Amino acid sequence: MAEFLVVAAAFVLLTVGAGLVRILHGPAEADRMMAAQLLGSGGIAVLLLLAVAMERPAAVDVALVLALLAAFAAVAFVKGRSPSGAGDPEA
Amino acid sequence: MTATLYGLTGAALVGIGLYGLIVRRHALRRLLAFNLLGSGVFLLFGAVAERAGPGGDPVPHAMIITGIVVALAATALGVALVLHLARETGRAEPDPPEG
Amino acid sequence: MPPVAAPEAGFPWIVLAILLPLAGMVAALPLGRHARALALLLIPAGLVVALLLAAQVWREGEVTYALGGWTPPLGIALRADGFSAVMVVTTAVVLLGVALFAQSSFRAPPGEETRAALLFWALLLGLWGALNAAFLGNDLFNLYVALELLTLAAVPMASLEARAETLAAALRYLFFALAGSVLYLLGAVLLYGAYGTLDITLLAERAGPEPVTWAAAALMTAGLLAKTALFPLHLWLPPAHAGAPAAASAVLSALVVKASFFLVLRLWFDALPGVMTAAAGQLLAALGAGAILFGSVLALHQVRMKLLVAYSTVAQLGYLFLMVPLAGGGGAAQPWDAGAWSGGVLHAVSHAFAKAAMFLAAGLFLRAAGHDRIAELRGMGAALPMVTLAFGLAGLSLLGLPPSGGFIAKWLLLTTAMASGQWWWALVMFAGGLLAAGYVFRALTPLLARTETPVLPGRPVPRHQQWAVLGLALCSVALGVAPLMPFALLQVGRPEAAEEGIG
Amino acid sequence: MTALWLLDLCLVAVILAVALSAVAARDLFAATVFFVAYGLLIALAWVRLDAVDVALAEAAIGAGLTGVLLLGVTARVHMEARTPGPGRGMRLAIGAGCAAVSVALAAAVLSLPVPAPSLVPAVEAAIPATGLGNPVTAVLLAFRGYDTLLETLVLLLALLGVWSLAPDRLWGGRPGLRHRARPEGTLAWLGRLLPPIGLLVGVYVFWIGSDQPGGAFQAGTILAAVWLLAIMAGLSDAPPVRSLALRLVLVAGPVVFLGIGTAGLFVAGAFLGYPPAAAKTLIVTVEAALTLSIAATLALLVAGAPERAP
Amino acid sequence: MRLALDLFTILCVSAGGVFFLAATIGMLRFPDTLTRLHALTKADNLGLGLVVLGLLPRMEGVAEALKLVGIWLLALLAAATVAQLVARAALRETAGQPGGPPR
Amino acid sequence: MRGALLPLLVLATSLVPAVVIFFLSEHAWRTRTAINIAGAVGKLALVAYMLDSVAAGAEYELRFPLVPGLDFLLRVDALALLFVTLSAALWLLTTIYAIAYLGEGPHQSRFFGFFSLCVAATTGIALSGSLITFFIFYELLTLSTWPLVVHRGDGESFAAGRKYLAYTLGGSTSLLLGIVWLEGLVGPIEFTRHGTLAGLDSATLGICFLLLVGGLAVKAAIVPLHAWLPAAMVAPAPVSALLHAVAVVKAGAFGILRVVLDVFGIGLVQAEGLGVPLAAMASLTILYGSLRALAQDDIKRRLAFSTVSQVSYITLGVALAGPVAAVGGLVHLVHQGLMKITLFFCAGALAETLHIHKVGEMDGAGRRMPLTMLAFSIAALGMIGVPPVAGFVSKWYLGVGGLQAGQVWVIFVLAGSSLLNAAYFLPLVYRAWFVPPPGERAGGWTPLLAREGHWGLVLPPVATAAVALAAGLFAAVALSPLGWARLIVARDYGL
Repeated sequence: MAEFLVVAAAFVLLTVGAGLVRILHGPAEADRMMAAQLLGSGGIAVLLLLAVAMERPAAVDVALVLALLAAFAAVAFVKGRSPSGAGDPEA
Repeated sequence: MTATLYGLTGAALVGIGLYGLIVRRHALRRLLAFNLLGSGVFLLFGAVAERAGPGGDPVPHAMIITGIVVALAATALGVALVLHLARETGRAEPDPPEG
Repeated sequence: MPPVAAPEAGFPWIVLAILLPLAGMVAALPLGRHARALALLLIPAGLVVALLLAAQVWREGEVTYALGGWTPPLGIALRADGFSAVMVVTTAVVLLGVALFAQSSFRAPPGEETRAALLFWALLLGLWGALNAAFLGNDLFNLYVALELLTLAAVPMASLEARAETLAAALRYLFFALAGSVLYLLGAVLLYGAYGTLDITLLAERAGPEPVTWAAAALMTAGLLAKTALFPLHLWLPPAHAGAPAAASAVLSALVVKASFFLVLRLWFDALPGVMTAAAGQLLAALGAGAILFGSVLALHQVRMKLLVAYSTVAQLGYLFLMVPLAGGGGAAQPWDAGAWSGGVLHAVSHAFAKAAMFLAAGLFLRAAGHDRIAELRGMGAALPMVTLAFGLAGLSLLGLPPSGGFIAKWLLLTTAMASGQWWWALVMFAGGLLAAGYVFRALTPLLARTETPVLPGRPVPRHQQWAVLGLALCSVALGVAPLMPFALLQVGRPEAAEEGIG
Repeated sequence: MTALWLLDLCLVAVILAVALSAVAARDLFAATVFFVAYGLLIALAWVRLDAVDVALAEAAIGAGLTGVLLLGVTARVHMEARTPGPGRGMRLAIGAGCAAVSVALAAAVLSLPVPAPSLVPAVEAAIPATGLGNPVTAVLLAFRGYDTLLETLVLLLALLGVWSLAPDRLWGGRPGLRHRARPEGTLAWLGRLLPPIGLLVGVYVFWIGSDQPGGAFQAGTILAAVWLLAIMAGLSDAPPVRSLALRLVLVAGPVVFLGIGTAGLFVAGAFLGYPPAAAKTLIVTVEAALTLSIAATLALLVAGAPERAP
Repeated sequence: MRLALDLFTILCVSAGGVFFLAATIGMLRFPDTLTRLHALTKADNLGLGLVVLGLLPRMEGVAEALKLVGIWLLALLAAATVAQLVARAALRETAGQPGGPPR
Repeated sequence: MRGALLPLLVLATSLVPAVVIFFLSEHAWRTRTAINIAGAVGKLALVAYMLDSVAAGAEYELRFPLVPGLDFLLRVDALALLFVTLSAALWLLTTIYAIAYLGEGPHQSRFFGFFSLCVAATTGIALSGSLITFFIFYELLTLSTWPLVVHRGDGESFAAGRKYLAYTLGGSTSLLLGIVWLEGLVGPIEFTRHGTLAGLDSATLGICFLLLVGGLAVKAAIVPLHAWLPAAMVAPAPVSALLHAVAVVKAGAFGILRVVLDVFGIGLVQAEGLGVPLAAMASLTILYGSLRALAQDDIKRRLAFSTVSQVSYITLGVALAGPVAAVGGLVHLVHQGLMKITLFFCAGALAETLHIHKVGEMDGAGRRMPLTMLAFSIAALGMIGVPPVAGFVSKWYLGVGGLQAGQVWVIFVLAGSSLLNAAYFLPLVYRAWFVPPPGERAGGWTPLLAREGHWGLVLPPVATAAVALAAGLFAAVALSPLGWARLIVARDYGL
């Protein structure tokens, strides 16, 4: 079973990793940002799979932190793109 | 086995970071490169700790955490400096213009 | 292994020497506008602690202290030998002079807190604590943290005036310093991987001449050299040191670069005594020689006084590295090692005093004239005779001419160079001395020039600042008159590679 | 287990590719995003290296703070470098040099002795005296507490350094710009929802830290991140730098650490020593104060120098 | 029982993997920013959800399982808000460009 | 070895005034003068006290370890006392002269501070008991002289100052290299009789000798290392006196004496054949300096080249490596000082009072300033070697010494230089006394002294001229310079 989970983890990792090509190509900054976001979800999945496969329950906490902070980079990004750098991104 | 692989990765990252630090001119790029370099060192240290057996050696782990936080502090200072430099001069590189 | 608190004989001055400034830095933040008063209180107290520590080392020999009662390799030990004690005392004395100088320039209006007044004193205390931590640490990783502490205190000091060029200089300084500490850490990691400890004393027992150790030593040395600004890694130093406020420049140039130099010696002589090869020693010295010649020539070409002084630091740092092959790095112990060891360290100390005095003097000229273009400082000697005298005396020490600490240091290095048959380093020192004469007198000449009308300082220069400058310069001269006590203190716990005595 | 080996290979390959891209990418923003992605991948690597404590710290810093710090600044510093970098030949030479460093390091890694020397037995022997279950916390707070003390001071100094860049007339003011977001918007909603959860997670990570992976640094980082989120969502404002309360929070950790450390001088016979009976209580006290200070310091480090008059 | 649970895990995790693959393909192949965003936020959260679901039976206690679900919820929350915010940023950025919305 | 404090006290009599004066206000004229004179008188008194006991064979020594292998060593032997006595006496007179000369000029505290420091350094040079102590004071002298050379603060002074530094620091480097080399081989070198270097091979000895003497030759102004000296003439007259008679040039010559007599020892110098080349260089300098002096129109420059020439008599004396010649060299150390300082005092007074700078302007100076010119004439005749002035004694001993050493050519050098001396000094004396002053037909008889300048400018040259005369007349007395020089040589040769 553990073997399977690890293989699955490797698969997810490779998949989302391939998605990172988008960072290179863009063209919009939003595209680049999204690729990182995809890696975030993928990373959480990999961590969970690993936590079970390696029997390291503490790794779940790492996933928890990742999930909690998943939106941060994107928020900082959209904030930076607002006209003043600190204004309302939804304006 | 794992330890060696990550150790080698750390070694490679050190080279990559060093290259970026030397070749890049933009201060933010240099800060990124510095962080890559640093994390390569930490990874190497992690590999060293992993060799101690299952669970790893906690002493390097503690040192790595210290190192990561220190690197963050330095990066924050660097970013603040770049920000003010760019605001004052419109340039984001510390080297004097050539010629 | 429960806490093996083997309480050391006597009071732990060694802990207090680090704690006092750092606690001061922490307290400075909430104290706000009283930070200056706190610093002015702590610095004399710190000098007393430093002297007591030196006395302890003098009486009882090397002092070690296992923090928290956890002995190495698990815990961290502090260690003070003669070398550390000398450096700790030097630091305290220089800081006392600088504080005396700065107490009026970094002073907030009553009842108010200003940026520079708070931050200067807080950073100064932090810097001081970092220096003492670096001089007294006996664990390579802990020394890494101390180095970072030093960097993060020093870089803001260099850009305290927050002008465009100081920002760029500080950023460049930061990059060099960070790259340096990362390389240093990398070496430490390899050592841990190979020997399972980073305690210097234990490493000395375990480390042998193997490829891993060489790689580690090379990386750590390269990192430390970048922080010491040894040629050709000196590029960051002149703009950073010249752009800072005078008091900050003095501390940066006199002390901060010495900390990483100190660690180079710790590494080669204490941690890895059996590892260094003769070729490595010669290479370090060759870089030192390059620094002496290159730095001096550049100093000769500077138009601004502060840059001239900064380039002279680049040059003077070179001498420090000449001591490595002379003091027995990379070879069996020789009868002259002690002389070279003491010569190098005395040079570091006397340069600290002299350079602090020079930067402070340059700051006063800048203040009085409103600029520091050397050619236009004509007649300043008559306006500020005491400062000019101090500048001259400090220059004397840089030239290595008697009677000054610089002379004794150079004499020891020269005689050991000849005695060990490495006469080529002696030639470099001679050439360096002549070049130094060139730039020191180039700076002095306009000061002494007579002008049609007496020059009056644009802004008054307080008496106490002049005394501070003169005091530091006199310290550097006094070291040439009475070096015996520091010399003897230096022999306490001197590393084996440099054992035996001359004469 | 060969599957793990496969996973390691994949992870290492992706890490190296991302690192290379972060250095090589032409676009500054792309490089920054690569770096954010890199931080996340490295957190995975730490789990693989059995260093969950480190993974937690890396995740919190990499995903939370570095992202905010760097992505925020790329928007404000968008100019490209004007000085041309080294020419092609020079770049090749530098690249070769760096590769040589890597190869030498790799050789050094391969030549490390077997069995690996380690301090595991020493830690196992000493940890009962601390009453802790997490050896990393024991190292950080007890065996090498001095390092940790200095490290908190590094943070404080870095903050002073950042503040030192403020213009004199704005001294004492609030860091960064005032953030705004429409009250009914998505951002404000997130800003209201996440901080309580983040607080909970932070306290949890701090609390389990004495026995399981976690601790003051990780918790402090998480708390700093959620505070920053609240600031970015316009729900709270960064406190003015002159505020005494803020300053007391900033120094609380170091002060408590120094205080208990000094007390150790008299009670346990050594500076930073703990009497075994009270060790755990004291350590947790220190950790609590540290968490608070670290959170405040990190958040303000990212927030930057004062930009608004007090 | 144990076999059934294993089978459940394998099924869910595999499906999750497929969704991640889909998300990536969408990310790489879709023509413009907004459609890519579309593909991404839906697919990867579904993928993560399936992985979480597959792992739930392997948790040691209820608390652990709840933590797992919590993680998924947090990720969902993040994805939802990020999609909103990034979409707006993308709109602003690409406005007026060929292939983008009118300014 | 008694009275270890005595050498220190002698040093302090000028060192302490130097330090105190630096911190005096520019206007504290009286205090400054009092301190200066008190220091000078005090030093003379101490020296006089020591003369007697040293003559009786006593030596004073002060040893103070700086670092292992580097002792600070002061020792008063006969040779030291010869030089100290000269510089102490001349310092007192120069101080009096300088106070009068500078009047109300600016930067006086700086001037007198460095002036005293120079004398302190010279005293230290004289009293040094080891090579390294000698070097310390030698460098102190270099550095404390520079501010005096550039005292006027104009472009010309700084050019001269630069030249001075370039030469002297180059010389010091060579000197230090030689010291370091030798001490690296044999350990600390003290000035004990008959040298300590016997064990070394010829090549090393030769190179070290070259380095040491070459370094010292800069200050001793031996050709071709002399160019700084004429350039330094831009300095005020008291500084010239200091450079030429009291301190700098003398320090170089004295150093050569020490190296030949007490480091290598005359025996070794002779055995290694090091003396003859040195003597040749000295002779060359004597002739070259005289020739150049002949060509100078400016009085001070003429005197400067004359110094170049005259100082090398000292070197010539010891280089010939015979006892009689050595006596000649040693005694000339004193005699040249006395005569040359007289000449400079007079030249300064002429320039100050009558604004005479060129040879052509000397007409009738003797009538306008008879006392000054009388002193000038005595000194000039002494320089030429006319008996009974002191210069004759030196030349006599040198000539006899040359013959005794088998170097007959020395006679020709001496004769030639004397002729040249006469050629460039006699016209000055002639014009002063026998050519009427230009445009002074009218004007009645004024009292003798009223025609002179400030008394402080007159007394010193008259005094030194008188002493120079006396040194020649009473050369046979035991405590005369000649007597003392013979004592030194007798002790050195163990006679």
